[in-house]
Amino acid sequence: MTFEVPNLAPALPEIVLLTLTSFLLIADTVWSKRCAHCTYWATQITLLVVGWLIVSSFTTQTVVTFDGSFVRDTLADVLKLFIVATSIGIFLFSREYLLQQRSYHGEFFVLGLYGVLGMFVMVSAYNLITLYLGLEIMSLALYAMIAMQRDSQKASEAAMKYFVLGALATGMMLYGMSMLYGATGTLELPKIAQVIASGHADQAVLAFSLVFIVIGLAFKLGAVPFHMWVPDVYHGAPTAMTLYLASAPKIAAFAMLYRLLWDGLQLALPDWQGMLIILSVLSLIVGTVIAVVQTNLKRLLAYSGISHMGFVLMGVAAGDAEGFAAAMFYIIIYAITSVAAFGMIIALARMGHEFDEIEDFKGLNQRNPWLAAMMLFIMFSMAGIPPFIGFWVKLAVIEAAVNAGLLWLAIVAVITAVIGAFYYLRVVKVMYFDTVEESKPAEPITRELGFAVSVVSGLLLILGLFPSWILDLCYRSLGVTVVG
Amino acid sequence: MTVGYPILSTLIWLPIIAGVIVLFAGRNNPRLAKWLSLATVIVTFLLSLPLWFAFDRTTAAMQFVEKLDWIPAYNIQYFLGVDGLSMPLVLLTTFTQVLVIASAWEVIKERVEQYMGAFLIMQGLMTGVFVALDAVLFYVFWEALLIPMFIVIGKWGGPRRVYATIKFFLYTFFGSVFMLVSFLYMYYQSGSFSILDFHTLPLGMTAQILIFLAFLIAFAVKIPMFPVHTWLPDAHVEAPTAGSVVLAAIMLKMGGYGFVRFSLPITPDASMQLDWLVIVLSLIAIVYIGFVALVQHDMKKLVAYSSISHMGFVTLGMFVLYDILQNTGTLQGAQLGMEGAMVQMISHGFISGAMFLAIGVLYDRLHTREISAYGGVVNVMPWFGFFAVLFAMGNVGLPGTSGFVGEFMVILSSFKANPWYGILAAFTLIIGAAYTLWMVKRVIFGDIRNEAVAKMEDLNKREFAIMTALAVAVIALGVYPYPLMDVMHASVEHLIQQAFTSKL
Amino acid sequence: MIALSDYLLFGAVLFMISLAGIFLNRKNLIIILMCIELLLLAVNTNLVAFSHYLNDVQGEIFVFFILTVAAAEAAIGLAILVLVFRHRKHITVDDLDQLKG
Amino acid sequence: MSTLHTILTVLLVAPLIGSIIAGLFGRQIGRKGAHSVTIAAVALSTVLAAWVFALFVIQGHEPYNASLYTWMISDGIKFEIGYLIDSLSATMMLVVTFVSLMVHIYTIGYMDHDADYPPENPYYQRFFSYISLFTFSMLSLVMANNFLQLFFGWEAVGLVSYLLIGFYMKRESAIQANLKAFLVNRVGDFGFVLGIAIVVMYFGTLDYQTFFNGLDAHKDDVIDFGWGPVSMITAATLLLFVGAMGKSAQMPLHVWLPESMEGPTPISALIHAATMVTAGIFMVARLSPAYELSEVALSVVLLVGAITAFMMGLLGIVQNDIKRVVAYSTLSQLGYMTAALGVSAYAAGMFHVITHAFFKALLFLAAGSVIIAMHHDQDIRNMGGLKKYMPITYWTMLIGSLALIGFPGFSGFFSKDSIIMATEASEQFGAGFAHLLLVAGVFVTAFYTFRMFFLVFHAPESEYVRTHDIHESPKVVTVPLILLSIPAVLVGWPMIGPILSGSYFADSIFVLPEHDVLREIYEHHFHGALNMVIHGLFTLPVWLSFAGVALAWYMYIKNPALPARVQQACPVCYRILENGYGFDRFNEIVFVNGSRKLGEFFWKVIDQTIIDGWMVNGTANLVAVAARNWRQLQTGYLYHYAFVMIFGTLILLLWALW
Repeated sequence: MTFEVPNLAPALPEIVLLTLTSFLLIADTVWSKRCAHCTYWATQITLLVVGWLIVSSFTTQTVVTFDGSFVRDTLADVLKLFIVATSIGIFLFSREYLLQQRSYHGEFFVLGLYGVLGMFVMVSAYNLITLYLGLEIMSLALYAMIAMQRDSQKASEAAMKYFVLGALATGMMLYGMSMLYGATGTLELPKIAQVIASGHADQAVLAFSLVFIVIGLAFKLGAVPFHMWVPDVYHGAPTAMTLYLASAPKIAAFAMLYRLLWDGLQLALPDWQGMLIILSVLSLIVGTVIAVVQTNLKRLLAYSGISHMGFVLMGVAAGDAEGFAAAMFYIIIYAITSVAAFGMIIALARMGHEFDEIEDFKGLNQRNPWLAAMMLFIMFSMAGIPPFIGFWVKLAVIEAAVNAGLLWLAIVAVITAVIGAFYYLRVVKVMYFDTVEESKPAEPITRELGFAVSVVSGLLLILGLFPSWILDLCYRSLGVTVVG
Repeated sequence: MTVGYPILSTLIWLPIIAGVIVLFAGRNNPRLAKWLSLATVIVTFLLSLPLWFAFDRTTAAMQFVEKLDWIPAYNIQYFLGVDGLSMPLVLLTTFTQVLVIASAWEVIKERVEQYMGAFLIMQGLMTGVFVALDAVLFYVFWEALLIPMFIVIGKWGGPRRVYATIKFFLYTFFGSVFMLVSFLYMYYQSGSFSILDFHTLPLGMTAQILIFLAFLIAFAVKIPMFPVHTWLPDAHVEAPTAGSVVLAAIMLKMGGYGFVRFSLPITPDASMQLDWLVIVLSLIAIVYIGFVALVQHDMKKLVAYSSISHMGFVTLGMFVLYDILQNTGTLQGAQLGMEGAMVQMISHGFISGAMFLAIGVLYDRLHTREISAYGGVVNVMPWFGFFAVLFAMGNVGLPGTSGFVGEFMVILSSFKANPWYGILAAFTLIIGAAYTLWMVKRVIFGDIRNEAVAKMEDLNKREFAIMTALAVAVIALGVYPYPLMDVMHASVEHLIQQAFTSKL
Repeated sequence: MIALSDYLLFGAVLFMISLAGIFLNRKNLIIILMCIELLLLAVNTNLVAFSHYLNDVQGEIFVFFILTVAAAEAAIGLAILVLVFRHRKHITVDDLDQLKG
Repeated sequence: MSTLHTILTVLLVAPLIGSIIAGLFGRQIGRKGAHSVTIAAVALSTVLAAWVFALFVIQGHEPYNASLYTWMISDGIKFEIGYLIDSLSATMMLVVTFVSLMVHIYTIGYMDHDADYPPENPYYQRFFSYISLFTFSMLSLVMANNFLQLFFGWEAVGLVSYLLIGFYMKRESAIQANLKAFLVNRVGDFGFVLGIAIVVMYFGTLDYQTFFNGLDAHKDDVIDFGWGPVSMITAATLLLFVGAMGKSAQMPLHVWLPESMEGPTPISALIHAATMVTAGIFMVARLSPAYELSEVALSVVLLVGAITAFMMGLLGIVQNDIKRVVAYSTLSQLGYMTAALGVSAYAAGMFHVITHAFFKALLFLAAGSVIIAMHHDQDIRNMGGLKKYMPITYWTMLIGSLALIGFPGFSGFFSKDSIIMATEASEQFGAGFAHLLLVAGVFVTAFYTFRMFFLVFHAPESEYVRTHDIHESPKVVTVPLILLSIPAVLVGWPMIGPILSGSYFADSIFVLPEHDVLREIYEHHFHGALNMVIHGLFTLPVWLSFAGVALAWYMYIKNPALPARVQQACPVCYRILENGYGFDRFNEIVFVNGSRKLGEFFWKVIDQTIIDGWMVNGTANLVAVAARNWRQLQTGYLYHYAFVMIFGTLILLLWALW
């Protein structure tokens, strides 16, 4: 028996990322004394390099390597690019935050990079094992990062909750995977698909396994009733972490969703579609309604995030490529919007003052009309009011649902959208209509931070005016032909 | 039909861009903000005039069309154009905006640049609503409009402004989402979002009825019709003068426009089936709301309710055509009603705008809108009294003012549909006069009520100019509506014929 | 000869026990961590059983990975546990209720 | 555009221009400027009107029907502004312009100084602007060749009347009165518009001529209001008549006219006696071809007129305000005219309109002159013995009164007598009853007229008169009086013949042969005006009027204590008359308060409680409550979270494995 080297080319970005990150891990311990910010800059550079690698070798056909356990296709590249992009933003804001809170550690970035690596693996996983590994690499990094702010009791509680529930969910998913393995006799997603197609799979076991797999996905996305961790973790974790948690991993989670349910279990559609519809409706309603009475912005965003996941699931539940494309479009935009929203919170936060209560935004328009306007963008985009991009993503998923004949689901969705508008309006109301007696001085925010926030929030408007290219990207990466 | 420049895009984007510039440039420099805004609206108005002169009155086809691909994935286009139904409304918008900007001159003290900017942006969006021929584009303008209005009412409004503005926003948003869903459904059917394609898209009865109802909710909220009208009084009362003017003069018209652009042509069979619903609600609006208006203590509320009642004529005029055919066996009269409705919209734009501006004039002096706080105003403000009575007469629908034209036509045609429609509609002659002139009596006439009133000064030059402009418009349209009609004929005939071509 | 179903049953039982352990126990966080390990063991049992009866090696490979990861997971879990303990000198599940609503 | 057309246009527009100048630039041009420009304009119109009159009535030029401009076209229906000039409109034009001119001149004196306004206030210019505007509106009404323009003028005169009744806008009573006047008229217009709607519905036109031509084709059409078919013509004519009732103050829509006396006296003369209030009569006469086709409509018109004539006359007896006495006499005279229309004696009705215009304007202006002399005190009980202080006013007033009571030879005699004869001769349903009322009315008229006359001029001088210096009014006041008293006496003589024979309005009024009572009278009873006067002396009406005068003399000069005793004898009847049969109270309670209550109910209960409270805010609260409860599920306890997850798992399992 001979040992032939697998084709490493497709996995180049991951390999580079891994090496650089591991190097940084060591380097940081050395640097942390002398040049505190080296790690940060190194991190950003790493991401840029990886991003460049992906762009330079951007592929349009599917390449499989490592004995079919790793795939590289357009979808993978696109998602990875967006993960990189969001991560850059994430780290930018995180750094400011950590500096503010006097809890700056190089490890944060290193762990962050490992998280990104995990996401990459998830995105490219073509085999249950790789999928699981990617998931764990990411999750373990996240657990650690949440807990990193050692002096915060909230953070530790959040970390613990996230860890326990996360492990539980992973366990269930694994259980499902084991069943799936039993039902189909293979761990490779394409093979699974073939087996199901050939009809040799045990239907009962398959359905049984599906439940647990869907649960795992639902947990990562934070869909009701597997959402319980979301508000507490978003709320408890340091804002930088919330920012991380709410953006990039969602994209990875979508990738996992796609790989499992489409690449692997497409033919089991009738089995999972119903479940996703249930989850979608529950998430839409519960998330929206509970958000109405929240007073803490991070918590509010957590609940609104849950209802956003309801929209994503609605797109997926449509059960066709367009649906997935719409869902992908939605989740990418959601990630960007989250960066903007939490970035805004970070931008306004002070040492010892998180600025995460809605009340904190009182009269922001008096003190800093520019930032107020940006926040307005974010809020209306989340509410799905045109011309902001938030409208187009909702349009896309609802269109998918209508196409799939799920008219009633679409109607539920739009009604929740209306209810949801209320709490976004509340934030705007607080910023614009409430006036603070002692007019506090304008928030002294650093130039680059203000710039960053403006760029991301401005993006919401720009994309809203020209949503086409990103939409086409999603369509193309899922092999949907663009009409017209 | 074309002119030297892409006129419709200009009318949309010029104000919006200018608005953004004002937001930046006007910071800490209110003077600049004001003058910039005024210049913008005047220029925009001048630029909009070619619409009237270069307009081809002989065709119902869309004119000044602009078409670009926007979102190929969904075949959404940047598709603009006007016909006889929308063109007058565009001009109404550009015209009203000039007065609106002028009306805020000394009144608004805080954050002038945001105020002006908001109104400029609003202007662009409102124009967009009237000229968009792509359903999604239309929806984008329609919804985006809520944002600046939300800010305007909430920021510069009265004591209960927050409640009012959120109510306004959610009410309208709730109405429109169903419209969006039906758009998507029709896209699913036709593979296009072009409104013109929707017009020719065959639809089953059930589908039509559902779509019709979705549209009804959207437009009924906007116009507004009983029983979804309750946001309007609150919004009007709390909004600053200019806000009320825009709301009454232009935004309400979007609802009426929606009926003729969407409901009737897209779901003709459902309209024929459910016209009774609209008619009944319209008649309720005319009579019931009239009584409600009678007992208001707040001038703005009174005018707001009277607006609802006048909008009742619009919806009535638009939907009597089926009953006319049923009752008389001919279409003779349908056009009368439809054009009456259109004229009523334009005229109401002038009159309600004028009424709100007049109330604003009083409010600026006494800072109350309570009728009881006034009395004998004419003794200290003769010119104001003159205009106020004139516009009141317009509101009453006195022949010779624009208010008469639409009401008269609608009454005539609705009578054809069913004498009782006519009788109930004509009831407005009495009730309308009652609430309007009773207010005039209590506010304008009588002996000077208190020192505060005694101290009030008559119109200044700016206010005088605004009032004169509106007065001229009201009388001109009342004495010689021919040109306006002339513009509409072709499109209205086309619309009626669309409304009678079954899609089953 | 033990049938596949027996292993599966056994796995299922372990699974149930661990779940029960997670939500019945209100005292000690450690127990929760143990339950999670148990959960993974249940999964491993399944995988091994399947791979044996399917004559397919992938299952066992998967098990190795799971075991490894489980170790790492346990490490992090304990670290967080320590952190929690540092804050509130005990590790009662009942008291982790600062974040709610 | 023919010269005639031009002349008509000038005639019509001149007053408008005068009005605009006086109104908008009043301060700049000052009083003199204001009255000269308006008077000039009206004078011009009067001259032209006279020319037109000569052309159409004397030379019998055939009717001129042309359009000025197209107001709009919709649905193939032409809405136009135009002229239909024939003997009817020509006559009205002359009457209107002439009286208006008189009033303009008179106003210079009457409005000279005013208790309500400081001299610097341009009320004076405003007033002239209004009356000129009125002249314009009235002209456009009578010259109209279609319903639209008719309605234009109809509403325009209403507007001016509204403005003028409320001219003293500081007086609560005045602005109350004008609001009431406008609303009551609107009730009329309500019917009027619906009438027009029927016309448009069935004839597809607003043009008189086309309408008349279509009548034959449509005369058997029916319209269904839900209680089965009714004759379309009847419905239309009745609805139109409702409009007439509003303008011409027929019961029960008469309530606004007495209060309209709040306006300055010249207005009462011009608008509320001579011209505007006769618009209704004019309209019916103009539409005679339609009314002829509906017996029902005619009977209704007849009865309404007759009842108004009698009952309003009675009310005149108890009035003490000099203007109100005249006002009620106006109401009663309008009743006579309407009754005339009811028996198809349109010509007679119009005839009375004309004579009445002159003598009633005369009476009002005379009354105004008295009021000036009394320093704007209008209570006849404070007067008395004014005869020697103001001879001109006395004599002119006497002429007016005689004309009013129909003293043989005076203009009023001819018109009123022909009306009474017509009712006598007619076989119209209710004609007999109407005849009775009208004859009785003559007595009443005579009584209240001379009651006023005696109290003002002959009764012993009151405290007030003795203590103040009373003197004759200036020339600008007396000249119009004199000028008006001439037609008030003479106008009957030349006209009566042609009127009865039907030759006068031949081209403009259509009467079915079987209805044509006037012709019948003409053929069987009429032998020239003089003969009519002599014959009149031996007829009941004239004697009744004498009796009325005599009784008035007895009660207020010979035996002044008597009235009080009568009053004690029957306090009830007195109170009924005092309260004008309680119409006002009824309206106040039922309509005014009723609609306010209704409004309150709609607003507070339906709008605010049900729609806003329950539906709108209710939904919002529902969501909030749900939210508050559901967030309780987020307990913060790990094991609850785990439990929820596991529970969810079970649900999904059940769903999947079902």
